[in-house]
Amino acid sequence: MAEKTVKLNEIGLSKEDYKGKQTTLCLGCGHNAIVGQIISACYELNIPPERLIKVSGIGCSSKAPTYFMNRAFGFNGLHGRMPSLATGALFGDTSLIGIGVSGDGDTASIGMGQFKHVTRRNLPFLYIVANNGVYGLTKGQFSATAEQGLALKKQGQNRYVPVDIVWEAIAGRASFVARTFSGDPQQLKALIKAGIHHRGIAVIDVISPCVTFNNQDDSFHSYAWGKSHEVALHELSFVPPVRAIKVQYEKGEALEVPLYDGTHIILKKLAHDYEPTDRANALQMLEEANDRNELITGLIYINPKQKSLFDLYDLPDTPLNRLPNEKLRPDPKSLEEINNLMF
Amino acid sequence: MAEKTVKLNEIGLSKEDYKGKQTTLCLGCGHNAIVGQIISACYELNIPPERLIKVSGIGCSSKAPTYFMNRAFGFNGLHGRMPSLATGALFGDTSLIGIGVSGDGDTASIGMGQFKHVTRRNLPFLYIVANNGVYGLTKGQFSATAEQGLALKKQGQNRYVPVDIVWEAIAGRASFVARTFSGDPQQLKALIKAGIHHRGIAVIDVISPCVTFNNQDDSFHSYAWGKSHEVALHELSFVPPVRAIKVQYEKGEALEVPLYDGTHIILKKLAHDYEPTDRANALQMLEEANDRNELITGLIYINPKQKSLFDLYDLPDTPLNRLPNEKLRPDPKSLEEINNLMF
Amino acid sequence: MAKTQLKLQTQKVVNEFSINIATINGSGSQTANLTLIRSIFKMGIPVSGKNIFPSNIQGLPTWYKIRVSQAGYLGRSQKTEIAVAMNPKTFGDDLTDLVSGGIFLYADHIKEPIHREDLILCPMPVKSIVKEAKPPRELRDYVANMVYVGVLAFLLKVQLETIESALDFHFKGKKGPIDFNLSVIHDSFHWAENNLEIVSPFQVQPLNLTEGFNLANGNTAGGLGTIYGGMHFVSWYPITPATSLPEAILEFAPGLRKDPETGKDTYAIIQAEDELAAIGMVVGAGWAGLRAMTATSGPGLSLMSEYASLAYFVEIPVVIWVIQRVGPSTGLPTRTAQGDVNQTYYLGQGDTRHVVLIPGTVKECFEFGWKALDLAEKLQTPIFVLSDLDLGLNQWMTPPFEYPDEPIDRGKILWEEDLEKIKDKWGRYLDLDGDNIPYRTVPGNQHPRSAYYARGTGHDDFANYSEKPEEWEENLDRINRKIESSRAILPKPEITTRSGAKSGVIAFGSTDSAVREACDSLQDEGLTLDYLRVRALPVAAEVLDFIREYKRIYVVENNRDGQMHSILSLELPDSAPDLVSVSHIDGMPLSADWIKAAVMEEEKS
Amino acid sequence: MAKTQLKLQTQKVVNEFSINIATINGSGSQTANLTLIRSIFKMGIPVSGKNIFPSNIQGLPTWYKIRVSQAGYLGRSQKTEIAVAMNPKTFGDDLTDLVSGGIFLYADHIKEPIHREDLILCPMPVKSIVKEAKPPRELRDYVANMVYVGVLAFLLKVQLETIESALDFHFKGKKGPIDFNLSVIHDSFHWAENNLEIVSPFQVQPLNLTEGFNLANGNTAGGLGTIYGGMHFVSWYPITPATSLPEAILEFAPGLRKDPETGKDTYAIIQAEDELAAIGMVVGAGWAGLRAMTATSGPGLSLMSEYASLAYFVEIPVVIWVIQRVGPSTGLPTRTAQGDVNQTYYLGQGDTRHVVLIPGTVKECFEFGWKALDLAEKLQTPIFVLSDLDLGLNQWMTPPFEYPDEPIDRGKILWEEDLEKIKDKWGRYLDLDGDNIPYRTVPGNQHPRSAYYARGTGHDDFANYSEKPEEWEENLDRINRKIESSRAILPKPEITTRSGAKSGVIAFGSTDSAVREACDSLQDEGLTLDYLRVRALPVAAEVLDFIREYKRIYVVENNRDGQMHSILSLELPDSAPDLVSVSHIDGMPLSADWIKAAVMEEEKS
Ligand SMILES: Cc1ncc(C[n+]2csc(CCOP(=O)(O)OP(=O)(O)O)c2C)c(N)n1
Ligand SMILES: Cc1ncc(C[n+]2csc(CCOP(=O)(O)OP(=O)(O)O)c2C)c(N)n1
Ligand code: SF4
Ligand code: SF4
Ligand SMILES: [Mg+2]
Ligand SMILES: [Mg+2]
Repeated sequence: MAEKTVKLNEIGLSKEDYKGKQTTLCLGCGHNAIVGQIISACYELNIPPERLIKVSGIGCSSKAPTYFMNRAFGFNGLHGRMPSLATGALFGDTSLIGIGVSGDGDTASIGMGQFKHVTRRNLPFLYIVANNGVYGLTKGQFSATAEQGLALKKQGQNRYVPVDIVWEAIAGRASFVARTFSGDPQQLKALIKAGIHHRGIAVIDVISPCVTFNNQDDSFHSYAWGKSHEVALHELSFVPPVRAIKVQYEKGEALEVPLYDGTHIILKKLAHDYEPTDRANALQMLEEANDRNELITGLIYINPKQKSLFDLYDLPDTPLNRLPNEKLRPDPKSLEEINNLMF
Repeated sequence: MAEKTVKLNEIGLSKEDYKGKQTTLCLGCGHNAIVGQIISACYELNIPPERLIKVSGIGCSSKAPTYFMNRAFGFNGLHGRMPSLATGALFGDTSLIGIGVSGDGDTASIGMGQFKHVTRRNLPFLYIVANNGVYGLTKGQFSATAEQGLALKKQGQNRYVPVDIVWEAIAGRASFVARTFSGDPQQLKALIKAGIHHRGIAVIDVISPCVTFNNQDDSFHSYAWGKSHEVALHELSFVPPVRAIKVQYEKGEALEVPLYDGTHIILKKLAHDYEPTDRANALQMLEEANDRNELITGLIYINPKQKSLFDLYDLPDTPLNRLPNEKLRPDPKSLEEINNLMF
Repeated sequence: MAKTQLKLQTQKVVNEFSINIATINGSGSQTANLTLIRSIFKMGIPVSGKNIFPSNIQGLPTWYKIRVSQAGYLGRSQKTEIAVAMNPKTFGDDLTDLVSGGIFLYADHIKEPIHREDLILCPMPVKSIVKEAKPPRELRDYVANMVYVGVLAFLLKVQLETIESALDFHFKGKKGPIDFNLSVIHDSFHWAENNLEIVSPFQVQPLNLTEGFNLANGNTAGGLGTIYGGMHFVSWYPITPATSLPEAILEFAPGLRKDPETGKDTYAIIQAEDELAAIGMVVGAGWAGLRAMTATSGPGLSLMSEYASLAYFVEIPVVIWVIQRVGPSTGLPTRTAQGDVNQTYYLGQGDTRHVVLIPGTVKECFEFGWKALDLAEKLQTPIFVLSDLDLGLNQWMTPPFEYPDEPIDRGKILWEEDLEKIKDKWGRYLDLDGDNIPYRTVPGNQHPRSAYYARGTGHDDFANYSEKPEEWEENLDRINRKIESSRAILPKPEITTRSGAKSGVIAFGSTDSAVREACDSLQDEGLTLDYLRVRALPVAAEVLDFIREYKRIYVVENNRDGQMHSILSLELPDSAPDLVSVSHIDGMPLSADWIKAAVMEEEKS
Repeated sequence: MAKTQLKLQTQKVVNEFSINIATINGSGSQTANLTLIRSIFKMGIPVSGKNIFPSNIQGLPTWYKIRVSQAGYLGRSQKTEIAVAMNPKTFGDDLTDLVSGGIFLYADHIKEPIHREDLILCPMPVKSIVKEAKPPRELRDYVANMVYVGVLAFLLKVQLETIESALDFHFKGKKGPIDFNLSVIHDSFHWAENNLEIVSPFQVQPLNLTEGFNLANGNTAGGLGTIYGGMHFVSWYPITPATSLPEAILEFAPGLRKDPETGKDTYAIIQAEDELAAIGMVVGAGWAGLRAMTATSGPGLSLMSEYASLAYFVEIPVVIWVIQRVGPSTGLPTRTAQGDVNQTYYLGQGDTRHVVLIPGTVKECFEFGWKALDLAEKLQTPIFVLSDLDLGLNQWMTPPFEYPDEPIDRGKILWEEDLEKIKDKWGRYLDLDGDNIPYRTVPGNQHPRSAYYARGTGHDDFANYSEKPEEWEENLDRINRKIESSRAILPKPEITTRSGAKSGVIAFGSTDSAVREACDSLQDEGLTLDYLRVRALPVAAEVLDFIREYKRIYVVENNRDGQMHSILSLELPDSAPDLVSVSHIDGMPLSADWIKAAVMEEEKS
């Protein structure tokens, strides 16, 4: 009996049900790892694919949504303008889960403006930046996150200081900001789960090497550099609703961050004794790590209490896109009154 | 003899020579104060008007350049896109001084992307944001810097958390970041002078009340609020080249910041004992001030050493726009070689 | 002074003249001007008011041009019979603009030279009257404007009770301001009564021609039409002269669009960070099954190009109002034009051609407001509604807004149960009905076969990525046929015929009343013209028939290059030579006089 | 197998056939393909190569289509005589596309069914040959492609020494790679020699028709032309297929544009954060007296609309290269089209109409590269150079680039001493010479009267803000006259006449060779056509004369709506009915066969 052999999650779906089209990204592209962890995370979180929408801008990274969850609605929008697309789309049915995959060019170069404004509005949305320091799809020009001095074929040396997406997200008042690495699948998956359950914008800056154009061992966005310089802030795990636990602060213990829906993020402390709840402190920590030439990964800032965009509106429980016509058009009497309001 | 009565600066120009057209801004508009201090600063710095270019985007604030220095070239560009215009223009003659006046809408709403990228490139440019929390020229809608909960005619209540221009400038790696207040002309003038002499981008976020649309006493961008909540970080003055002085750090003393051209900024310490040289620390300070509900003003961050955009190029001393034609077109021989390079 | 006056007595002109009121913006003359035009309107006399204002908030010259016309000509008149000069800066020009025999009212504290002998001069002791009234400091300038209201009331014989009801309306019945302003108006009226020896040749006499009409502007109407069209989602970025349209929605939606059951909002409005985001949001919303709209003007329209091209190609319903102002570039932000016809029609890269509705009256702004939302979802494509500053911001006489005569049309949306029925035949871009309009599903649909992946890149009938030449071409041709098919369902042109007309006029939008006036007076000159007003692009068959019918057709428009003339020329190459472009742009609404002169010029050649 | 072959012997075809090489992108077939086409070129035989690639970096189907034609027909051919199938995914299609009697080469490890009987089949033992060669791991796939080079060399009789020189060029003389690849090619050649019983009916024979020609692509030429045009400033944002133009500048400028005296760069290049910034930077630079250029494609062009409208109105010289790809929207980013003619010509809100140069050959890309910079400063307006993917990225036979035959023209710039001369008469927008082109000053000018305030809003002749109707209209009309006057100085059309032609063809850009080929074969069908290639907009008088001359003119273009056809129809309403649009778009370069068929179809009707 075939069924037996297929593992199913609590809603009776197999991993297959979470897959998308065959990837057309390069062999070994960091973005493939992100796709894989999104699939696992959603499978393990028992998310019905139809309850999720996936969006992106333009770039190799922005192709990622094609490769997971065929049964979810998706929109591959315009370069740098995924945030506005996602904002409008989620108003259609605010109960849906929104996942976006963007690139460093898509977010930090052309997309900077929309990125900052979507974080500011705290749209409930998982915003993944597949950050490789280059424009992959246009064949290897510097993106805004490329480190100063980086040398690439045809492009010479990068003149400018890089944009730090985590700094920008925090300055932009994102309520959930993390950094991780395609080479650290466990942490990546845990962060994706937490991000999905966070009510508000969850920005995950994933260092995701471009093996074709920017994977030189000494380049900041390469596998080699990541592997040898990654320092995890904590051992991170996501737990579905459990008995409420008081957050404790003694050293060595785990820090538990409760999310709005009763789920928790558990941060088991490692080398650093770090609490991701203070914006300025987070940046301080990053500066120091920079000086130590470390690639800090983990949950860098979170504020589960910040009102999400939809908390700021007074929308009905029925999704707007399912409201019956009679609820959309005021009655004739009201128009008479309006006409009387005119002079 | 009339001459006698006219005061002249060291290059023999009178204040008149630094004036522009008659202002058409509202009576009492904070932007007028900015115009006034730009005029005074440039007069006192003995800047030949022809050595300066003034640019802006669109907005009441962006009209400001019309009202100072008729003898300087100016360009009133597109909404939110002053930075790109300024970048291209200054390449024409990198020895010119560039001053830009933008608004909070022009910079923090539509202009966010270009603002972040011009700070990152560290263009030698004085970037003044006349920040009033509203769109003045379009008659009083919320701008991205309007505080959450602010109520305005026709607009209802502002839902979103504000963009903090100083936070953004620092996150964006601007090398000179200040905040001041139209109601504090002395500090404003000193900062303008320092900004002009800083080799790199100098962002000054000037709280500049819109008396017509957003000057309610309890509104963050009003005169009343500013006057009652301003806390100066230091007493700031700008001094032309003097005998080199070692920077001293004992309390109570003045902190001297030397700029690339031998001029100095002197920061006489006040209540706070603050050094504007650490990005994360600056943000920490701002957070605390926020909690105390203070309007912190002064020089918040500076890094005089950061390479400016033009330091990253290898341009001739002759301005590009004055290069003789023969320097622009390679000789015929070279083209033969090129043709031979083709298959 | 009196003597000069008497010599000037021209014979009485009733209900046919224009008043030009010159003030300084930010000085609060708006209330005075509205009071004046409303009082005249209340007297049953057709009247229109046009605000000629600067791109600035306070201190620059502003004019308010009131046209009184019992003949019902409410377009801009080039002539001014009465001038009110409150602004020293423009005193000279205001003086020269007056017709000979006109009345020149001015605040007597303005000490500018007056050279003309052929006018009825009327200095007004504004300051002293205001002083008498003892207004609170901050109200002083503002009240000063009531003085000319009073003086004009006396000269033109405007009924004081209509003035009262105008103020009552303006101040929503608040007794304080009503009485105070009224008293100033009375004082001024009596001053005039007691001190003016002049008799105005221009007067108003009560009629009943405004019964069943309101005074309103197109942007308010458009906003209301959008609300009654069942809009779900509005994203916008402020820009003159479009701003007041979304602001009308902000004002009226809360009262009209709360779900009585739940008390919740049945819509959402978001002010975007710019137009790139505004269009991105409405496209996202339209994709997600929301009736979404945005409004902008030329500069913002440029920023919307790329997403418009995507929406056309991905087939997403959105409504985009374009309130035209003078371009190119930032141009004259507070002046009117019809210069974005081309850009709107072809907006975006590649072979795009959009559906454009063109209201010509305030009533149509309301009507197209709701129709656009239906058409967008029916055709699954962006619908542009092309208006302009003159129609959008100025005061027009209009019949009451009519309740939609058709139910809301959501177009071909498939929900779970629908998908069950059509089984696996469905594909997002599969033309099941042979009408070039495929069926669509929207996010939230829980059917396992409902999802598809939208993209601006090439795709097959099932929305799969495709670079196949034939698939690209078939798809793009189908979209073109879809747009072509809209000709049959878009608003038909409005045609006015006269017996014996050999030539015709084609116009569109806000120039309607000026064109009608021009046609009348050309008739007097012996040139009979039939008139067609285009109300949508691509044009209906009726437009083509009309063009074929005449040996010569004047295409009148308020732009430099004759953009509509070009569009029509391409529709019928054989008739192209018969189409004569009559266009110009200087920031002012076209006047009947200009149109007439231009046409007669062409007739000569 | 041999038997089938012999039965198929068709008679010999020399130097007139096409090879379609199907591989997987990222597998390094580019080197093999270039080697092949260069060797044939070296043999003196006209040849062209077109890369049909996906919008993706690795793993998807790619085709390289080589056309050998001693007749010099180098546009895309619809027929394929020889197919090389290295990609299992497209094996079937590649098989069906072959003409009957064609040769089908394929890697013998691909085990796909082969149904056709009418082909010469040639399985190649790719793996074993590669194995023999013992390449380093990472080079394996890459080397595999050399196998078909060797086998084709044998079948077509390509000279091994020309292959050697092709490799020598490719690897810039580096012995290692040259020898290694050569050895694989030899091995394959000998394998074929010893194992193939088939004789190819298609062969190459040495000629001397490529002497004095190079192989190059349009983007490299455009970049070099820009460098020789004295460009000061480039700002750009990557986008296919424009990217390689700025990248050519990045590659060549350092060697060509260092000031020998100071050793400094006489130019600056900056990669902007997006196209909004790229255009903003070049506009700022153009204003500041720099010869500035940017390059983009459809989506980026949309983002440049607003600043383009400003540059037109403020009269700022900039050069904008538009390398067209398939739209609307993101469309087919790696496929060619001519669908942005309209958007480019009218880019921006309001009444804008731009000057557009349209190169049709690689040589013209170089020429227009420098000319555009002169014209921009001469006319003080944006100059667009409209190319496309086919011309920009593919390999074309071209005569060497010609050194500019005119000195650099900076247009009417006034420096300190110039201002001294003309005293106070100067105003930025004052038309001193009556040629509609005012004089300009640029920042850095130290003359106290040099400064002016540039703005996208209304202004008078002295650049002061103005909302005056007449000043607005006069200024905008002057700008229009300026653009009109450019007709006389822009590149003239290229006209090819044949005796007895009653009809004509008009085309532009990359379709040139396909159109010429079509004209020849239409001639054989008895239809004689004169041919005009438009090289600039607005069009020259010669274009209008040409149109007037024939009772029927076909306008051939690679887009859906016949955009050039529209533009020409508007130029001459009386001739509009004579203009027949022949257009389509599917991502492929137009072929002579398609053009011929389409024209003959029209002739029937
Ligand atoms: C408006 C616009 N400009 C330029 C492009 C070309 N383009 C496509 S993807 C891309 C950059 C992608 O870089 P990134 O976002 O880092 O994604 P990656 O490919 O590196 O994963 C660019 C510039 C485009 N599609 N649209
Ligand atoms: C592309 C574009 N969109 C919208 C506008 C309309 N507009 C003009 S000024 C302005 C806002 C100005 O606000 P701010 O920058 O804060 O300047 P302020 O007037 O408050 O000083 C807007 C939205 C425009 N000119 N261009
Ligand atoms: S080019 Fe780089 S980013 Fe794109 S798919 Fe390949 S590895 Fe990934
Ligand atoms: S509206 Fe506001 S910002 Fe504009 S000029 Fe007046 S006070 Fe200043
Ligand atoms: Mg990238
Ligand atoms: Mg503001």
